[in-house]
Amino acid sequence: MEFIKDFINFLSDPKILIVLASALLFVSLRYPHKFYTDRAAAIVFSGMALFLVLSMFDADFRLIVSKPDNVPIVGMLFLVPFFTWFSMREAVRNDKRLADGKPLTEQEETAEKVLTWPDLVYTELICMVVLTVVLIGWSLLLPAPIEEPANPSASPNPSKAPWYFLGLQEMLVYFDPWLAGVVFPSLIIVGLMAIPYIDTNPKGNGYYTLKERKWEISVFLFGFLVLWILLVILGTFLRGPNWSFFGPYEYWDLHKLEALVNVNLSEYIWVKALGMGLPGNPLIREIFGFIAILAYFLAIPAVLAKTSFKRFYNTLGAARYHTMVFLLLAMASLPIKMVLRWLFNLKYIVGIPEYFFNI
Amino acid sequence: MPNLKDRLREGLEFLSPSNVGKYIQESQIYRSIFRVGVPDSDRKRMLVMLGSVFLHLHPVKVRKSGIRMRYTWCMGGITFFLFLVLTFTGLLLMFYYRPTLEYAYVDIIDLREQVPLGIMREIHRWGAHAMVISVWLHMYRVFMTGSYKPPREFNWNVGVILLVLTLLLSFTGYLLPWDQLAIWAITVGSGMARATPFLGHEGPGAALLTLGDIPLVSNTSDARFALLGGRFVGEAALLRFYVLHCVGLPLVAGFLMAIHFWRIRRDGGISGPV
Amino acid sequence: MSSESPNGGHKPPIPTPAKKIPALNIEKRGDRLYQIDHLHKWFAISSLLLFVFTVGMILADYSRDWKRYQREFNRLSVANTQQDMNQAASAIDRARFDQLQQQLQQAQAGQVQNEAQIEGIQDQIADLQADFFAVNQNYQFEKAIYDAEKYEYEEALALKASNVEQLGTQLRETEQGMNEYKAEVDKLTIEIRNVTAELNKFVGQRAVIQTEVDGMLGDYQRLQLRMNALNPGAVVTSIRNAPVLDMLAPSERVNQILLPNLFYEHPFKLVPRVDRCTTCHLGIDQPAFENAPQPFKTHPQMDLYLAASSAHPVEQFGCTSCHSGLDRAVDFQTAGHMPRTPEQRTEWEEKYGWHEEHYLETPMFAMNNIEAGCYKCHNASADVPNAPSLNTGRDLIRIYGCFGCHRIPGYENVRKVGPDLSTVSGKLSKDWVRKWLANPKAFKPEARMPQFWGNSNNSGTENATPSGWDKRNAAEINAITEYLFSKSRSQTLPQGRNGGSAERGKQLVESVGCYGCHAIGPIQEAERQSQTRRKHGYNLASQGSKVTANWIFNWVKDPQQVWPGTKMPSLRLTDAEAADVTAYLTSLKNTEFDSQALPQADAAALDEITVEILRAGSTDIEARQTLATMTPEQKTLFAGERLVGRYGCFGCHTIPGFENAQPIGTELTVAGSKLISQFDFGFLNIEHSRSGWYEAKLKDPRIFDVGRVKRPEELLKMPNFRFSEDEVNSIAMVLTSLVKDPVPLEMRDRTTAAISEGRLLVAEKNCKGCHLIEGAGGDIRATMDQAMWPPNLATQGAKTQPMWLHTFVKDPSTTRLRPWLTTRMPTFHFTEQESATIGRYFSALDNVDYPFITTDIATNNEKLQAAGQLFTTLQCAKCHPTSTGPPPPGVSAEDLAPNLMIAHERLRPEWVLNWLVDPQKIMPGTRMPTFFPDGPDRPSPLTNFLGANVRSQIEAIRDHMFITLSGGRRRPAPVTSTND
Amino acid sequence: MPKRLVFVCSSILVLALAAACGGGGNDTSGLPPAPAGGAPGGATFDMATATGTVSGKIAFEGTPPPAARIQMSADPYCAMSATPETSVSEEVKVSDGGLENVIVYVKTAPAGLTFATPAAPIVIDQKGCHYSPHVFTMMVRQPLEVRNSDMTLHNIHVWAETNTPVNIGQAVQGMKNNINLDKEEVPLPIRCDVHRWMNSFAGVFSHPFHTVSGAGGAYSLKLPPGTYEIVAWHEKYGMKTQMVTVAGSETKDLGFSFSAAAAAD
Repeated sequence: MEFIKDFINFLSDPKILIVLASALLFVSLRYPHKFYTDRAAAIVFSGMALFLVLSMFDADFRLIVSKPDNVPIVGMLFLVPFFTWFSMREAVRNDKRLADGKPLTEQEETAEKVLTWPDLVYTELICMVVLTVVLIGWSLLLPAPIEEPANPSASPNPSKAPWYFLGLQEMLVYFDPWLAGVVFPSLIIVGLMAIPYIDTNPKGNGYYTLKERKWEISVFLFGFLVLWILLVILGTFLRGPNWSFFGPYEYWDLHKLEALVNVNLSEYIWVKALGMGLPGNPLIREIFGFIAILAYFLAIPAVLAKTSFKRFYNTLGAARYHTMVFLLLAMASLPIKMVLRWLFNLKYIVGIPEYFFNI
Repeated sequence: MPNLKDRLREGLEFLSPSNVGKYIQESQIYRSIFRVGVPDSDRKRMLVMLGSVFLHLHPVKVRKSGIRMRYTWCMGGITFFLFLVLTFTGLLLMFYYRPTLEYAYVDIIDLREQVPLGIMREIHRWGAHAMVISVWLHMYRVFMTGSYKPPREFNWNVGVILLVLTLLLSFTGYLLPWDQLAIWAITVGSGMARATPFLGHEGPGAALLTLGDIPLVSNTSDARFALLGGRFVGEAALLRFYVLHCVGLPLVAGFLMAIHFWRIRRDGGISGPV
Repeated sequence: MSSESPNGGHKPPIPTPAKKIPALNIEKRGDRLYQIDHLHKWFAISSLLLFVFTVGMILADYSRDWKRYQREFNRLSVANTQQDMNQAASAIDRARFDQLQQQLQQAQAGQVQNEAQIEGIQDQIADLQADFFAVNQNYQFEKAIYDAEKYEYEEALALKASNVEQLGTQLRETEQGMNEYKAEVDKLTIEIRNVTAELNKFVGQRAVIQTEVDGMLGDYQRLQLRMNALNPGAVVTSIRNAPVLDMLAPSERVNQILLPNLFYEHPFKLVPRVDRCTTCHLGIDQPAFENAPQPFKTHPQMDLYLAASSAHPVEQFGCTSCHSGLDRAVDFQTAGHMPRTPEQRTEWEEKYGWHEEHYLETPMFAMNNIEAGCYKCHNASADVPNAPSLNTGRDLIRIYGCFGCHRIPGYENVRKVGPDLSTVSGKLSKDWVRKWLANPKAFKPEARMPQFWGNSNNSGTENATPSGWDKRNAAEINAITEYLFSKSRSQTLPQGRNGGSAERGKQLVESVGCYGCHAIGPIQEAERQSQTRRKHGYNLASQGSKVTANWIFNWVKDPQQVWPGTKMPSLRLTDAEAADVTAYLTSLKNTEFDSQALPQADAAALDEITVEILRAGSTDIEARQTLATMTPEQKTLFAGERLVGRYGCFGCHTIPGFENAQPIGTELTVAGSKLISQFDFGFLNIEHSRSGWYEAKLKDPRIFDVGRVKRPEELLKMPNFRFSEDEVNSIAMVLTSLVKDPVPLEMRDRTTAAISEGRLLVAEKNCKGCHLIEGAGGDIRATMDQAMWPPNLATQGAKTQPMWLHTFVKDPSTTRLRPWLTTRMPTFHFTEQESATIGRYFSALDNVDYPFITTDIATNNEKLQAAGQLFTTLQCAKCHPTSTGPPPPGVSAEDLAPNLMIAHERLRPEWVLNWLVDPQKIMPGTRMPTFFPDGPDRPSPLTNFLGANVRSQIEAIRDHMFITLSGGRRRPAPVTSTND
Repeated sequence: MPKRLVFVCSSILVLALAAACGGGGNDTSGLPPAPAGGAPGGATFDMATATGTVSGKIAFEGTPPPAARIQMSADPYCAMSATPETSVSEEVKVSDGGLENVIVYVKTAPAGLTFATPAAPIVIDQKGCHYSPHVFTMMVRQPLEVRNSDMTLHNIHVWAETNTPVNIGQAVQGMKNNINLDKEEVPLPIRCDVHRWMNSFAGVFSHPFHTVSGAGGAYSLKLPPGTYEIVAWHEKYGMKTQMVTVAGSETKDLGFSFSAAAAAD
């Protein structure tokens, strides 16, 4: 029993969890017909349910999971994979139909029109009644949390943002607040709003498909599932006091200390590589950082335009292409920074704390 | 003079259910309210849809594929319904909750302890969590079905703004119980505003915005201060969040929802293969 | 349902149009999304579910625990009322009742006979009343006009208007008219009165009987009304309390008390308190429920708490101001009840599913800890009334000197509790000090010195350093001892007389008054009046193996010489007496302790300690270098000084070099309000509450180091006092009582300054060790014969003259009250201010005037003459000597009473009168008899004096004492003013 | 018109019905029921029914300590008026092997019985600076009269714990005082603070089953049938208890023994 718990604790370390999840996602997108079948779903969901029930016997796990505010997130842990599986299964079926030239499931009924009254209105009514029942049942079972009166001088450890912002709070581990708290969230919103304008692929409008929109779906799924939902779940269940990592079965002990000694890029190069002291002027000191960032945001789009994204460049045109690549690079910067942190304990690529400008 | 017995029979017969039903339905009051009456014909089924201010949200006839649960997951409907539930329960809670430091916490305790139907608070809170999840799933479905593609791009953007508004609604609501969970969640959340580039006093570029050597952006005049109405989460923040949560954000969200529903109809109803 | 489309290829096929089916049977039509009955089924199911859940929600909201308790209480009070009704019914005298019934019938029968006359009279009355009404109305009109004109007239008069006379005559006319009507009205009222009187003759008789019957049934009917209110019938109650209807007039409702000026201290905000405890504790303020089951039991000591006339009326104080807990809660669990004992805890867990209320910062005080609630209002005076263990706790803190290291409210300027070590070399030997520091309790079990070494975190193998704990502790003890001796000033004491007899010394110690503050060895349970008063001074067991005889002699002779500022008063011992006492004390040896092996100091351990200290201030390398240059003495002294600083010895002892060092303990000013989330309970499973933590800490202060890897200098430093179980509870209670709840001034305990200052001084000087003050104290009484008891100071203020009390207290040897007594009032070297405080305290207790009083006595010769004879017949001289010489032959000292010669300058005249009437009332158990057992109003047994009038006889005796005995002065000298 | 009429009147009927049943509840006036419950309290105990007797001898082993002479020099009158038996301490009086002045009593009287308080007063006389009788027993609320037949000052100091302490001075010869003791208390020491050697002991009981051992340590108690715990108390040698059951009119012999060695604890 102990061995399994330790193994799961080991597995749920952010380094492994995120890499595994991304790999799993891309492999499943590569072979969707294998992953998104009814049988796979039955196995996965019964496995998750079993895992949850068995873990409930562990006191520490129960303590965190049964906290009233965390119950909806456990619900989301089941809902989001279910709907991912469901939409993918529909996409796989539609792709097979397209391949065989058969009409799409949606097409069969798209021509027929039905009267809104009674059909749509009646189903909506039933849906509303069912939802009210669920809400009342849920409220009867779980009392809403009310802790000690607010005390600005006694900060609990850990102090967590509301659960839907825990993704951003998790990003704080790797980026400075101005990036993780302001720039990235606005990029997420801008990125979402830009999707319709940079996705010129006419196909896939109004029906589930994967083959016809492979690129957009995989980018969106990576962004939404791994970088948002997974980080929310990670932030809720696996982050304890001092925002240090705690496995699902570990007791949240205030005194747990993790060896967190991170080094800036400038220190790596000047001190470790060149053996010199750090220069005084911040601009000179961070010159390598600046070069890296500029190269990342300017050189890569140009190179890609010539090489693998050549098709995009031609279809999208310069403006759409550059916004798309910029947004893509911004999204990719999180996993890249994570990897740099895990491998090289890299703290800042550009580190000018005097002006709060750290990347 | 008709004798008593048949007058009684006449009265009883008058009281028979169908008769009463007909009697009511023919009354002027009833007809003034329900113009169309019981929709037992296609024509009436269409008229009832057009006639009702709520139902005319939907078109009179709708594509079968568009309303398949398999296709839409009904997420949009659920979100809107949850929004209505939250408005209703929120209104009830406003009867008992006073957003001042003195009473906020103890009013929430009162809701738990002795206010009749104090369970409204639970429904409000779990409804809010459910709404956030359903909004994400709705976006997820719309993306997976590619329903953002033209002609629905603008509607997708309105949706994104509505998503952000939902998160803000939940964020402002989170502070109101004024317990440790609330104040520290908001402190962490609003801590990010401190680091806004140029507008946050700990953000990059804030030092540049100075009038001579007077810093325009300081900890008493930056984005966080604007958000909280003070340097830390205090009574001003509670009041400000209360007003945003009860009036500001719901109005804007309602307004955008109207646009959102309208554009669904205008951009060709529920998306489907062309 | 979907039709296949024939053409393959990429373009989606166009489906065939729907078949035309008549509109009527909508169910059968093709163009439907779902089958309608399919939808009906699901709609039915979900609606049913919704109905069930909604009803469930309403019922869940409706069925609350406190309603069950209110129904239970209703049953109880119905049973009580029924019992009272039966009692009232049986109390009614059956025979008298039946007799009255008959009389009632007769009167009724009589009334029927002369029915006609009664009717006539009644008509007459009706007519008269009609006339009266008419006339009265005219009179009222006339009066109204008169008032109006009067106003105008006065107005005109004031403004000297022209039409004054005219208005005057007008006024007089209307007045005249008004009076006429008034006369008529009066006439009619008289007439009506006569006629009704006549009517009464017939009816009255019946009314009288009826009133008597009602009088008899009065109680019974009152109870019957109460019964109807309580139990209006099941139907009515169920309707009143039905789920929705209960918003109108429910009989089951939340009771709450809005407290006008008591608040909760939420961070940065005072939140008004609304106590809802009486929702379940319904019988709390009704005396009828003394032995009802909880939660309905009446509050104990209703005269002190809750009642409107008590010191804590419930509408002013509510419940949570003393009991703490969540005021607005109406549920057993959320209110934060705390179990009193582990058994109660398990019982609650089964019965109520109780668990620690996690997020409640102010849980209720467990009942055995309830006195902690008193302190926040009663923090002005030394002892809180009705809170014995809280007071013991505060005394324990004064005795053990916790305020030496921790800042505790109420002990701001109390002298250090340990002896002054600046002259230790003259008093103790190094070996003794080493053994004493290692384990003080080995020397004498009642030692107050706590245990610094050999505790749970610096003994055995845990966190052990290379040289091991034993050697290390020995090295530390040796270093500290050496340091103390090196800094100690040499003190040459005069050579005392020796050769005293231990036997006489023992008698002296037992009789002169040492046992008021000291004890030798353990105090027997029977002898114990309180846990603390005979621990005020150090325990003198095995004193002989501690200090030299010469030191004891000088100390006992005059403590101030040896240690200026000591609390120990001087007992004015003569040299012989001092020698005897010294002989006795030196005979008390602890041979086993003397023969104990000396802890061996080890050079390696000393080096280790010194390096650790040096390392703190500089790098390891430099530390080693400086160590190498130091000689062993330098190392010892250096380590000794730093260790004294680390362990905070200066908290209790005055140590040269640490005169103004800051106390090292954590501040405890608001220990009772420290957030529970800020306590580190470590890995111990103790009750997660403040008292749980404090009790664990007091039992073994180093317990929280268990299981932690720490360097020696990081270890917890609080020494172990080896408190007993109830000492731990009392002190922990004091800590939980230090809350920061705001209490406005008018709610605080309002004892006058004089009394609270007096109580503080009495507590500090331990007067209650010997004397009985305010009904408490007199611990020394258990150790001596009843005759030798120090006096009971009840009514001391009303008894003694301020001037005498002031001089006596400053220097007791001046007055020869009972010279033959061996027990002596010691000289406390009171300052002017302190003795004035004592005088003010006692007179404030009896609220007599202070300091100026009159002692003139108006008397006449005849009384004085009778007094002489009275004095001899009552043979007062037999017990009260009137000369200052030794006791007359054959009479042993115990039989004698205070000397009356000095009564005139010592006693207040009025007090003597009350005293002579009934001494037992003032001092129960005194040996002074009363000569007037029948009290002052009845004739005196001594019939042939002053007409057997008790008062004048007593006054005569008093005059005799005050005037004749005091040297024949007619009127005592006018009062000399004391310079208070 | 008629149809509507029928409808209206039927609904009124229903409402009236509902209101009617709502009322009820018992009326307030009327005669109180006859009181239930038996006679007030138990009847007073009649001594005649105490047919059983328990009697015996308080034996005394060992040689009794010599009766110490009382040193009365402090008060010339006492020294002058002392008689041979008053000037000797009566603490231990042994006559032919039996210990006198031992209070023998029943620890708890049978439940439910109330006893009449005897009217005859108990008289303690202070004659020759000596209390007589030295040891006596009495009932609760029985009048206790103390007389001072000496020409000197005596004071009666009743050292009571459960009763209220009494301390009356009798300066003039012939003074009489009544003391009221209303609670059960054994032993009740009475002393004179002026003359230390004068003391006497009383036994105050709420039942009549008590006596003091007379010459030769003999005593006898008249008891109603039942089992009792008999206690024998002596001022110096302490307390001894034994159980005894007495049937109808039987005389039971119950001996106690005190030894000189065992000093009173």
